[in-house]
Amino acid sequence: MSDEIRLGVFLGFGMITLVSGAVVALARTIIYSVFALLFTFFGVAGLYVLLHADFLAATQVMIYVGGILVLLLFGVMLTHKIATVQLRSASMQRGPAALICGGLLALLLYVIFKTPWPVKELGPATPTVQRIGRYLMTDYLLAFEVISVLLFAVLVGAALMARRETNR
Amino acid sequence: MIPLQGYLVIAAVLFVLGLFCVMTRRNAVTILMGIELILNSANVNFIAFARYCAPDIQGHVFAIFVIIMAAAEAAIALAIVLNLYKRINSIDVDEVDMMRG
Amino acid sequence: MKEWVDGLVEGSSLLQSLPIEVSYFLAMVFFSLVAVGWMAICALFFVWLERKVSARIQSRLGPVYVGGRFGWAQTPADALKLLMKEDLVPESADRLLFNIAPAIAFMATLLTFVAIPIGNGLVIADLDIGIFFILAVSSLGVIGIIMGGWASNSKWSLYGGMRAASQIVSYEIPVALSLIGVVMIAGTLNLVEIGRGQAGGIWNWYLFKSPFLFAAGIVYFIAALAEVNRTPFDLPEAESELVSGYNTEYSGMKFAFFFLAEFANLFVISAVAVVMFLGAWNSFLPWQILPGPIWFLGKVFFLVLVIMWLRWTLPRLRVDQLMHTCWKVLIPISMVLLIGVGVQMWLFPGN
Amino acid sequence: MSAVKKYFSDIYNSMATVLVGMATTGRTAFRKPVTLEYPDVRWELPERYRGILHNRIEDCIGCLACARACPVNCIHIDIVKRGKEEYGVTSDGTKITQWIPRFDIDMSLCMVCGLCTEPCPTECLTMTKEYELAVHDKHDMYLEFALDRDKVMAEKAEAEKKAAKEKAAREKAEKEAAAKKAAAEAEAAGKEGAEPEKPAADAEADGKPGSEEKKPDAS
Repeated sequence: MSDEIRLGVFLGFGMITLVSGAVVALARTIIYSVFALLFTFFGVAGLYVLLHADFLAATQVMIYVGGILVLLLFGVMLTHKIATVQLRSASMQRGPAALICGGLLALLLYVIFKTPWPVKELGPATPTVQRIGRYLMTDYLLAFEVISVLLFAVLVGAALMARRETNR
Repeated sequence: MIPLQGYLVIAAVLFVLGLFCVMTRRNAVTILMGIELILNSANVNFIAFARYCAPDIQGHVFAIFVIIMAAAEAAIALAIVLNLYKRINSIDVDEVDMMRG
Repeated sequence: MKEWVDGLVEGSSLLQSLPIEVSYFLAMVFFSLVAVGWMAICALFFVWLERKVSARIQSRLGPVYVGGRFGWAQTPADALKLLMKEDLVPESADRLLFNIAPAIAFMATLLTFVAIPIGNGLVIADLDIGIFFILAVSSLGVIGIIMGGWASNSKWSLYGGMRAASQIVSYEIPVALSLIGVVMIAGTLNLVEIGRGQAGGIWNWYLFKSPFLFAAGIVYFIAALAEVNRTPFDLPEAESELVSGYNTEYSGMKFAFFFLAEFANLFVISAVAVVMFLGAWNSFLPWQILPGPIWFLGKVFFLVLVIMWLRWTLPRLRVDQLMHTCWKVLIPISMVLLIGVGVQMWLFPGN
Repeated sequence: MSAVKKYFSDIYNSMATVLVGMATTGRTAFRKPVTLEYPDVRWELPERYRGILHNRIEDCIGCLACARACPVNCIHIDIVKRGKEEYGVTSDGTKITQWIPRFDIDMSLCMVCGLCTEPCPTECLTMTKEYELAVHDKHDMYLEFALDRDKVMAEKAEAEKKAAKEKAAREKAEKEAAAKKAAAEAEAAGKEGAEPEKPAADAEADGKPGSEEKKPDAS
């Protein structure tokens, strides 16, 4: 693919990501936020693909869309009166928040464009799965094990917390 | 040729949107969504740096850890939210003031 | 796809005069259309087959009129009817989400078609993460189902959507765990590589490579049935309880999208089972007698037939039985099988 | 221990019973279908199938036996006595002494019990094998047999006349054929004896040219 196409695809995914992210942050109807999050995740997955991180893109879709988004939907639907379509989500302190966020964004942009990033020569796309696996099993084995223990704890904890307390 | 800055800008805007979401919303689930946005922006940065600056793809490994963390966080947070809803029949975080003493 | 386009461009002077981007774009459009057409053909054929199989099992005749022999034109006629029907949107529905939902459900299935190899190298996108990609995008369908269920603003649809969510998210785990065993033995996620690894006779098929993988294949089959809402796990669209669940309020074209995706999913799960366990496009003899796609489609066809056979044999499970089956039976078993595969690889390296 | 045992036996049972069920349905799949392609292929109806009622009005003598037998009173008959004057003769020879201006059967009331056909002396009221009782208009369920009685009678008379004519024609033709045959035999046997008969037969055939054409109609 040539650079123009690549740039066009990048801009497309970037727009999807940012517009749907804005919908997530600003939508009045909570369910719109959740479904906009779907497109944000997708846009980010597209960016991953452009960055030659295909495994990450698939992980993103699988865990965020297939797992977390469904969980969030459950959260919304179990904690609201879902018989009506309108699920309002109040937002407050918009002014100060916008001020702080705008300032932060300006600061970040300043940093991004002023820092001389040590950009290396970009190589061709290489398969990532094997290298990720090697890193997980060698350099980051401890982190891997810790995070698996964490996941196990989360599994048990979430099940324990969310269950109906019938035995009390 | 897409410059590194392109990805960084997208990540920054995404981060700010997530922050805005967390700051303004009072609904626990929506706050959770804001946190997911922030984590995603961090991930985009990881991957972009892994592609443009790092010698190898350690960034991917970190991104995977972040995704796992996000999943764990979402599961626990939603368990908490459900519990909250059962107790005070609301998930407005301002109404959770039982621990004031 | 890239190699294919490059080869075509080199062979044709007309294409060489065009910019290479245009060729790629045309190839993309072409392959998208191929995927859509393939999916539609599969779905239409399976709908017809399902009607015939159910008819035979119930000692009926099934469709016989439309299109001469065996009523083969019944489903095209039905599809035409659906397309020409009025597109109803319930008044109190959430119009935007209601319209998006079928597209998402359809897209999730369509994307999986891109990565399924029907022959040695015959695949639209030869992805390094093949099976992982399929698992990832097939989990998208549930979002479309929940969206449709919620946006319909009908209680039946909402129940269907919630059931679909809990069921599909749960059953994704045994599906993935049972496939990981094969990935471990094959040493790759690439579906074409996995298929190539099973050449040379039935004893090289991963299903028969190890007892653990045999059991994993059965676990996969059961869990995959649940993941695409087939009987006996069709709770999200249980007609007798939920008035067909999440698609209660849908009609016309949008319903056709849901329906198409559902039947195309049959092909997807069967194709994944064939590629991962049943030797993909390889014949069961050490030498290839017929072309690969014929073997592949034959095996897929057989599995789809078995799925339909199961559907018209078994009654629907209860919700608690469904969850019990997943969390207390399939997941522990698939985990044990995974460990078993690992132990086997450790004890007999290089086998 | 028993819980563990139950867990595994449950798994075994579920797999085994699924296979049993599939064997059953698989066997059924290769059975001959019990359904038919209905509008094209029809059922072989039993001999005494009770479908919609039909009255051959030309044989009806207006005895009211059917109306009395009907448990739901769906048969309405009006009769007008005509004294000794004969109105006609049924096909089995019974004399019709009454004019029947009305013979109506309300099939929407009829419960298709068949009791009315039992006492009919001339067996003109019968149950057909027609089982498609659905009509577009509910008034179509009200069958009025007497309306076309006169027409039927006229047709019957016409048919009788025709039959008589045909019979005559046929007899004539037979006679002619016999004569011809006899003539041929006579000719074959010898020249004498056949001579006087031949011209008569020719004259007869010339005098009635219509009789030859009518013959195919009768068949």
